[in-house]
Amino acid sequence: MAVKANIDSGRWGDPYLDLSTYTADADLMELNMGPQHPSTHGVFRVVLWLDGETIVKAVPHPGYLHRGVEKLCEKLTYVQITPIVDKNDYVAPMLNEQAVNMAVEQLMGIEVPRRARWLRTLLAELQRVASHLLWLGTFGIDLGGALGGGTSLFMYCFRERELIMDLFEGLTGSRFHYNTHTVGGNRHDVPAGWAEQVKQVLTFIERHIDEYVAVLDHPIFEQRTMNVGVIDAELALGLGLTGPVLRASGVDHDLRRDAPYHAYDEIDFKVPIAHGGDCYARYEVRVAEMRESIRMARDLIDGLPEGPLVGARPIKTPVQVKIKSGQAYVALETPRGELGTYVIAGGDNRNASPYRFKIRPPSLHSVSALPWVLPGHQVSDVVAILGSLDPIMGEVDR
Amino acid sequence: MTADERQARLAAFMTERFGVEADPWPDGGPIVPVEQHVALAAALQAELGYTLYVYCVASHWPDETPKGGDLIPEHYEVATGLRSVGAGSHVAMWRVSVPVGAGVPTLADLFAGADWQEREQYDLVGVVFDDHPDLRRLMLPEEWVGHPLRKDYAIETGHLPWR
Amino acid sequence: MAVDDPGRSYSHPLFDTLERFPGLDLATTTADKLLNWGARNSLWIFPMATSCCGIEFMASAASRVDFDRMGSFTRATPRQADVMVVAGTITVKMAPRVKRLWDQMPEPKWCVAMGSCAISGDFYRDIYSVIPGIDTVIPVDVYVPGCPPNPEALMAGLLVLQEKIALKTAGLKTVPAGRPETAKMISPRIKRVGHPDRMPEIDAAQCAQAMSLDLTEPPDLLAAFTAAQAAAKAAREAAEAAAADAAAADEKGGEA
Amino acid sequence: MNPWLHGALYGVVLLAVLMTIVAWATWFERKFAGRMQSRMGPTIVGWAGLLQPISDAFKLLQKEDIVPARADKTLFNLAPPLTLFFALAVAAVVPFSPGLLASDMDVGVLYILALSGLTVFPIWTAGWASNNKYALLGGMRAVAQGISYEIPLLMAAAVPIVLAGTMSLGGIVEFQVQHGWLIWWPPGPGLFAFIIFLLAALAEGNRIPFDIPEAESELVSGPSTEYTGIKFGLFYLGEYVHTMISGAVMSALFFGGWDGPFAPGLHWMVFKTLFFFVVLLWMRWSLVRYRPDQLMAICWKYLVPASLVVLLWAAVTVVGGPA
Repeated sequence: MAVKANIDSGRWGDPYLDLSTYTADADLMELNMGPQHPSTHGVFRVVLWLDGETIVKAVPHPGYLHRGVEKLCEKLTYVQITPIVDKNDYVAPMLNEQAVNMAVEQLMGIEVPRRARWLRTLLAELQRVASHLLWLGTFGIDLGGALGGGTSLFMYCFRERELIMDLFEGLTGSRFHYNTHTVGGNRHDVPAGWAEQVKQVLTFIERHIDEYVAVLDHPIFEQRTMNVGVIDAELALGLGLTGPVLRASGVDHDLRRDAPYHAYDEIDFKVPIAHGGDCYARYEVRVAEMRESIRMARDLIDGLPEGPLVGARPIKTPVQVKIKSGQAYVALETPRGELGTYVIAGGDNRNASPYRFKIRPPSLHSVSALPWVLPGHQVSDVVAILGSLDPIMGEVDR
Repeated sequence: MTADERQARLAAFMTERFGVEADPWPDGGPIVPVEQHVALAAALQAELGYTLYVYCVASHWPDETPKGGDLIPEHYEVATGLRSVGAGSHVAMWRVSVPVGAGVPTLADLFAGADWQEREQYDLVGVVFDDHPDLRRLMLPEEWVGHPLRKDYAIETGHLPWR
Repeated sequence: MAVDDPGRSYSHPLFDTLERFPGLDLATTTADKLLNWGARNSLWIFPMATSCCGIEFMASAASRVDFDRMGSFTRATPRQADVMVVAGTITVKMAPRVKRLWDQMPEPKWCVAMGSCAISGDFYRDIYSVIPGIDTVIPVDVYVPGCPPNPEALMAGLLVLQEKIALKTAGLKTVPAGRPETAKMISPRIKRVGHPDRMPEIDAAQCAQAMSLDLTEPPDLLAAFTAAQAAAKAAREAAEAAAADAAAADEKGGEA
Repeated sequence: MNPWLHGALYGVVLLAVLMTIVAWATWFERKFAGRMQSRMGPTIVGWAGLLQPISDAFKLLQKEDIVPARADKTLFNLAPPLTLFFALAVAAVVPFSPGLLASDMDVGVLYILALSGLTVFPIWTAGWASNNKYALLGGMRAVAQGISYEIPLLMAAAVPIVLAGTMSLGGIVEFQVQHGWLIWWPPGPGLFAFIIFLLAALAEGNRIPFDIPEAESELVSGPSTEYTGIKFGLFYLGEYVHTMISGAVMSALFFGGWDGPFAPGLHWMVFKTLFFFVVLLWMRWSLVRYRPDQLMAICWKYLVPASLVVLLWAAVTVVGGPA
């Protein structure tokens, strides 16, 4: 009811528009963007109907990276799932691992040691910085093209992101897919000298964020992003948008603060919000979040408590993790929003596998905003809006 | 309001309005009759402030005879979650159970996000959502046969000429 | 690369003209070396970046590794690229598009399979929607293993590709590399491009679907495929039996 | 000397020199962009990657020549050479030092403006003939942009004409040698005309922030999307020649052309041309691009009125001002 009223009043674009009722000056042009397109952030396809260069209707088609992860997880044991979900949101693998392990821990009633909780928080915040850096770089490419100023921004952001990758490599031995979280704790302890290195990297990045802001602080960037792709709070909530996109629409909601997990209730942090709901607001929120995460990471590395990384009864073999029955929904805040894991226990391998394993991906919800937002915008705005939503196709399609 | 207070209020609300037993409150939320699915979501959204659409999870349960019990016929279970925004954020979750062939009423009129989530569950699990404005496959190609997350779908099913 | 290549399958105005004058052979042989040098030092990349490997691909273009040093950069359109880097999992929905984009690339062209998903499907290989290695669709020249490979590994892969292109002028054979099929690994139902057991019907069907983008499973293909698999199995068993007989005969001969 | 013979000889020499410069300009751009982005740029092919352009040329030369099945073959093949032709033809009237030009036309500036107006046609032809929607959109954008920015370009170029009282490019430079560079003297109109001319030339040359016809992140590669091998190479070359020549025209119109102390005029002209080339590169690698409607708004709302005012100012200056 509410949805239909908003479409009819013209507040939101109409995803269900019947094109035969639309009268254009000339014929509508059907433009197919993707699945292989320089700025669809992976394999994603949007079919646009254009009246001149103005979009009348947009129909997104995800699923070009549908790898059947949920089906695969039904065949694997809980411990084996961790490295699989790394590949879902491949820009923030740490948080994917945490999400699945938190769900299993909740179902089994396992308490995670305090040091592991702090380390998880630290890794999550570092990963958030890395992810937002990657987003900022690719957003630059979307606006400025592969042969232009955007690429320069991209290179700067990747330069700093590499440093965080180095930190993770130092901790886990792997640059990309870490598999460092396990049921009940963490696998890899902090190596000697790592804390110092983290602090140096954080200082370096913090200094350079000011540079990116300076690079983007000019009227062209503002004209390209301000009042473009406005998502009002009501639409954002109804679509299930979370994370920076929701906070850019003026909704003060962050799972880290509002439903604390890990060690978030023990540390002090601010949640930046903006009220524009447009691409510029999303940019503002992400940059502010990056700064805040760096501050938090510094506090976390200083206050990292001593103690064991796994509980009293560490998990040695995969079949030790068995859950007879029960369902759980556990969510955490990734750089893209609420990443939830819905597990129905009691599956194959004598209850060592889930019966149904569902990942609630923030990116899928973000992308589903496109048909509501795009109508009325220009072709050039598609890349800006899609970029500002920060979708990761591995997570959208799973 | 903390999450626990919200949970207590939710339980009271659901007992009072929808006749759901508050004790014991199962994991994944109580099972609600299909007819009350939309009414419950609308009430939660409008009255209790559960405005953020979180998830829609369908699961397939084939015929099963538990030890010493009666046959549980093949059915789908659709779990839905809505979240309250702000401090003490809390997820209101409930489930509906439908036999194969019957549909679940859609929430797409209340929550714009339900559109895609329900399409995805239709695509992968095969649950039909009644009155959905645009019920097509979301992940798999239009020409695909079968619903992969059903328990009778083999994971290694081939698809010539590609695999 | 192309001038004295008798198997040149594409038309090119310059080379077509040159070939009409037989006396120019010598000149073109020399020119060929130069052209080959040009081809291998200017590998423009078409990134078929689908998933995680795509991020590492971007990292290889970024400051630390920077494949622009060896003259490679990315082009967004297949028409202007020389190398397709398949970085990431390819699904059934995506495969016809990959095939189509590969067909749109101008010859001479090469393919690099980056990461274990593109090489073999990795742990997704048994899943209904994932194709078990991109080499079942398009011929692959260089395999870069890893999950995902480090940027340095991709760089090394490109250098290997350069060596491979150089071999062509030296008159050495450059068939697509071919993934080793070890005993432990279950060979995919569909053989890689160029494999002797690959059915021509598969090629035809893949081409047809790449053009039409209609992914309906062709029913007659399924029947033919099953029959061919049965026949291949029978032939393999017969050959094994013959070999066993021969070995037995040898043994007997040795005894006598 | 026979003007035909002179023109032909000079043309060949100019073509050779210009092509060489442009080839290494691509190398320079990659190095320059690399340095801006804390990368190295080409280093492996030849010393400091100096052989990279040659390698690229040989590569492009041997690529398969694809004409899409449903493309308009004649127009498709005609577009790339035309792009390069129009870009090069402008070079005929650019004076590199006193007397060193193919043809000192009386209407040199008009000729340049006419030709640069024509440059959008091959782009549009390419976009239309490719039978590709991205190319078509790019072509349409190019036409819209070309036609709009033609007006401020013309108005801005009219300012030196009015101030110098001649339409010959050589004559304008000669005037500046005697009276001082037009950008400084008479103060005012020259400077503003130059800014307008620079913006309009950026748009005419499809450079960032006005490169909406190409716009890789939206339109893949714009009008050149379907072009392979050497035909794409011609587009690429045409773009660089156009940029280089607009640098030369700018220095001739506003910065005194070959005028400068200590060194021969040719050196100064080449130096100024390359300087503007670098300025354009600098802008390209540090800005993001506009949206088509914003681009049109800038032209019609600001540049056209501003150019009219500047032209009027110049006329007033000539009639009663310091000149």
